[in-house]
Amino acid sequence: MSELEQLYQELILDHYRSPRNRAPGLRGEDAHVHHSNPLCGDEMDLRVRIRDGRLDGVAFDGEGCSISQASASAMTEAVTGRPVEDVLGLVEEFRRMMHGEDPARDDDLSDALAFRGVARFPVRVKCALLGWMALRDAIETFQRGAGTHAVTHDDGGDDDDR
Amino acid sequence: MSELEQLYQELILDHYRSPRNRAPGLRGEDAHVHHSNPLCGDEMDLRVRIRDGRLDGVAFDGEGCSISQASASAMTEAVTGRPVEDVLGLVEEFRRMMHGEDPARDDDLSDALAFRGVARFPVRVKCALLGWMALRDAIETFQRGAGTHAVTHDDGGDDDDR
Amino acid sequence: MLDVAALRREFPTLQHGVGGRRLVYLDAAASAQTPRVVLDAMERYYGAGRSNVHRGVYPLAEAATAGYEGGRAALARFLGADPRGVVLTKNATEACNLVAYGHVRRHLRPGDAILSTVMEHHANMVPFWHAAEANGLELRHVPITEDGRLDLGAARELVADGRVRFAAVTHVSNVLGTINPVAELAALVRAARPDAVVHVDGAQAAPHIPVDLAALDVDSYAVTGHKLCGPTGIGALVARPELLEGMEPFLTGGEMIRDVTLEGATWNDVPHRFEAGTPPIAEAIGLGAAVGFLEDLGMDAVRAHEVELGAVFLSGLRDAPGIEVHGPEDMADRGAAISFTVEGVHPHDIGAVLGDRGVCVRVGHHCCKPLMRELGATATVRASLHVHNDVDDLEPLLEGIAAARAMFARPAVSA
Amino acid sequence: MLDVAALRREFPTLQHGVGGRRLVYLDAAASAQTPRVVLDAMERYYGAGRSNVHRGVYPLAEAATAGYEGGRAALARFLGADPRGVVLTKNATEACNLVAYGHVRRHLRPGDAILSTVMEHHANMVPFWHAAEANGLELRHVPITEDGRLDLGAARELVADGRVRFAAVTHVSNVLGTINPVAELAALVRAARPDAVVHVDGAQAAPHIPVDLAALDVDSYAVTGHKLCGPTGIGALVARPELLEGMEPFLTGGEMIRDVTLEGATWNDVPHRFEAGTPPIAEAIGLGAAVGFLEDLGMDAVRAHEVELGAVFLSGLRDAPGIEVHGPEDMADRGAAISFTVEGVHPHDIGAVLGDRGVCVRVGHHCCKPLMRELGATATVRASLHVHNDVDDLEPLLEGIAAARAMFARPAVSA
Ligand SMILES: Cc1ncc(COP(=O)(O)O)c(C=O)c1O
Ligand SMILES: Cc1ncc(COP(=O)(O)O)c(C=O)c1O
Repeated sequence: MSELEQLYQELILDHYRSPRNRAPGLRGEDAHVHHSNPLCGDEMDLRVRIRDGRLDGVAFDGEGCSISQASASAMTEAVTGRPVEDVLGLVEEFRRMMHGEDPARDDDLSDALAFRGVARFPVRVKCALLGWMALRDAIETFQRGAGTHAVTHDDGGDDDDR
Repeated sequence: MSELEQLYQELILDHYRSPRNRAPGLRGEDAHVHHSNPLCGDEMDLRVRIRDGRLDGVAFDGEGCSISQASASAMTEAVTGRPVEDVLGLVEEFRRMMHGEDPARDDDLSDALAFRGVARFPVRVKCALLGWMALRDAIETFQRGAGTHAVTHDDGGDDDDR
Repeated sequence: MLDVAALRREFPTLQHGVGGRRLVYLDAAASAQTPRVVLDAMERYYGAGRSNVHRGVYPLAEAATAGYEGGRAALARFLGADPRGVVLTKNATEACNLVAYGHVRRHLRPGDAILSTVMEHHANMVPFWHAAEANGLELRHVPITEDGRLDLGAARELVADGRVRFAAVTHVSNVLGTINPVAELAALVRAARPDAVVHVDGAQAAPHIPVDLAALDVDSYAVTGHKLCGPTGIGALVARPELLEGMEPFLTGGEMIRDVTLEGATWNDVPHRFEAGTPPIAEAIGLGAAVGFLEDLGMDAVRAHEVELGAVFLSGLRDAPGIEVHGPEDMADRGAAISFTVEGVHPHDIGAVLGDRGVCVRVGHHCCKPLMRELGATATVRASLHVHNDVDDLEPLLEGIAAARAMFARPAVSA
Repeated sequence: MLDVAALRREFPTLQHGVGGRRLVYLDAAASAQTPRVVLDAMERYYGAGRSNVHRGVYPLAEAATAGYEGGRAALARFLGADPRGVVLTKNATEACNLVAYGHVRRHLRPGDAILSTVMEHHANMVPFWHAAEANGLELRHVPITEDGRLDLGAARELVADGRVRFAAVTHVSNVLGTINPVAELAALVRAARPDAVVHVDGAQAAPHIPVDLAALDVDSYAVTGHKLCGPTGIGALVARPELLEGMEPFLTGGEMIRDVTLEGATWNDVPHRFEAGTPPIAEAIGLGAAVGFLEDLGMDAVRAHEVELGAVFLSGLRDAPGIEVHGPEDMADRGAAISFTVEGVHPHDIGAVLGDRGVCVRVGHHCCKPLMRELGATATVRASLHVHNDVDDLEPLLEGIAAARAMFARPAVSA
């Protein structure tokens, strides 16, 4: 497999072609954020529903390259149903993986583990992170009690890649 | 002779060692200008006395390298007694010579002709021009009737070298 | 016509293949490749006569000064300008900022307006917005027509009230490729307001079309070295010396002052007044060699080559399935940059697949977000041509696009 | 100790004699010579992988980005700083201007004061004066003692009223050679005003003495590539990231924005927010190689070499007739630049005679006019040392000075 083929392996292409939890709305949403990666033109709306401290539902929508779309899709599967603190830990896990570190929670990352190879393509790291950073922001927005519709323009939270 | 020896030929060194018309004042002065070449730290006071349209007397004083001091000295000899318009022409002649052009009035330039070689040392051109540009300024100050003590900070009038 | 096969040998980077394939470099609009002669000129400076400029009295320093000033003179000659109007900067962006800080912020006042266009690169846009915000100026943008040209009728209306005192317009669009009628636009601006200053972003024009500033009759013109086959780290603002005379110094420090006391400073002559600190010496020498290289080819020949090759690329792309090309139809009105989108595939994915095949194109918004919004796209793919490209570069491009389509085509519903 | 004979072979310029004599380069304080390894690193970029940075998705562009960011990381490591605080500029002058525009103009108000010293280079002086004029700030200058050190007692009085909110001080003087106690000065400034920002000009320090910014505890530090054995066209402001976070963008354009609409722009993260336009890519790569070269030698060894050699030069000059050396007595308090004047001979004439003999020194005011006035000189001669100098360089210097004295000695009356 060439490096590129590794990047676009079947699992990723599958999430891209058949995205999970991609929808323009989410019933009973508690927070909604809009993130964009202006350097690439990617845009993402992300909505979360939180019940009893758990991430009960998540939906994303928007435009972007295969990596950003597939990564968001894989993310939704990995995080749904988990306690929010655990979700935030997993976000951090994924972020560190994008910086080339070995992930410790392989099983929990599930399909998201397939994005490991993206770390070798620095300009694509932002794409893979887009959904995850939006998720973290949505949870924090909820935790701050900052209303349900925070809209931010951001390209990766405190992430220092470009 | 090395290039440097040409630059510092006997005639120039003689003007440097025994400057003509170097004095801190000029009896009956009509204009006095102070010029400096801040890039080198050279400073020059130049005084003129003008009678019946002629440059009746000129004196310079100040601090500077051998080239600036000698050039001013040679200048005073070349210009004293000439009609001011003629002096301005000679200033232009000298300025052009510093830009590498062949001078047309060799005889009138007199000892100042010895500075021809300075044109090959771009950073020294400003030094050789200092006295000449001060002279032009002093005459123009007089012509404007702008009082007798104009003081300017300038490093070569409209000259575009540095 | 250019002998492209011979020319390619002048560019060291093009001698390296990518995974056994010929490198197909279609990104000169982002940064041009560097010919050997430019590298040699810089190597000579660093390797045989390195020194600082403008004040040394020893021979190396005099040679460095001559080399640096020679770069300025070469650029002036290349653009038909007065060397006294050439301020060497670090890139075109600094050149635009210099005008924004030195002229716009200094001379424009509330009630005055700035004319710009919706197709400007951020470099020729944000500095003026920032100045407009600081000084309370109004911003007006010339819209574009369907085929990506400036709407001059609209422009005429925008200046009609005589309040536009400054205009910033690009000579050639880095996205659409459009060659703008800057002389005409300048005339139109000045007809409404004779003392208006017209600033042109020539970053994408100077490397590709003959430019004679004396004939264009604009007030200032920004260029950047790395697109002119020169090094990184250098650009220039090429202006009428009188414009510079009236400008406020912007970067201050050594070199740009005439005298300094603890009470204040007096400024040096133009253009040195705007070149604070140790300038990009090797870079000026390299830029001089680069414009010399282009002059030796002849800018008419460069332009003729790109017109011919551009037409081949345009029709090749238009004929391929699923590709939409932006910008003017005809090469007569456009330069060497061709932007397009591919149905159902994000530009990033196109770029990655092409890159893997040794085909280098740029994808994204190309620092033209407002234009992207006009085009209704978040990003485009851009293939751009220069002297080292030939028709053999088209096939790998089209093949790569086809491969990307095959890979990323989504079920029709989500396309 | 350094093996200077071997080291000299690393510098291409030093392989060229001048008129049959060995080149005696005593002007590293103006611009250092460039070792082969730096030229090779830049050549690799231009010749094998040239492309623009930060947005390309093809391999060349990714390599260029990695190279550019690698230069930033190398400089951060060299100075003991956080890479997020490293803004790459075109020279130290731009770095000082960045602080002046981004911080001083933004945050200081009438009633606030700036502390500086009389020994600053114009680069670390004029930008702050210009800002002071714009914002109505008071300027205070720390005087120097007889032997060219900062008068810390006077400094303490100058800050006592708590109005000094910004201080700009050089780490090593480019004229006197003095190494200033910047950590002590910073502490003194902050004792009077805890939120004061302390900016240090490290242009002459970083190439010569070990610098650990974490230990120095200053807010920002300016360096310049061409004095660090690196290329021209690059410098840096190395700051606490939090200082940068609070700073106003200064140059605007591409790369430094996050989003742009026709209504306005939002800025990118630090440090990118301050790097508008195509950055000096080859230059960053070259700078990375240059600091790597110095690290390989070891900055402790570099300093030890210069201390030893400096002592030899100092006593050689002091013992020669008619020479007055400025600055501190002892190498413990001084760096590698030695300024002096020669009785009865103007520095220009000294410089020209030396230059003719292949001895390169700088003459003039060294962009420190206020200091010149303090010293009562219009200009000085400066010999400066670096890793490639050895004791053999002293004799030609002294011989040339003697020759100049013989040539220009005037009759005693006018001397
Ligand atoms: C002490 C000091 N500060 C600042 C500078 C300015 O450096 P640059 O000209 O590279 O901006 C210099 C160099 O001339 C210097 O010696
Ligand atoms: C049209 C246009 N203007 C300005 C620029 C800015 O040039 P630089 O990044 O060299 O400052 C570019 C290049 O990206 C451009 O394409």
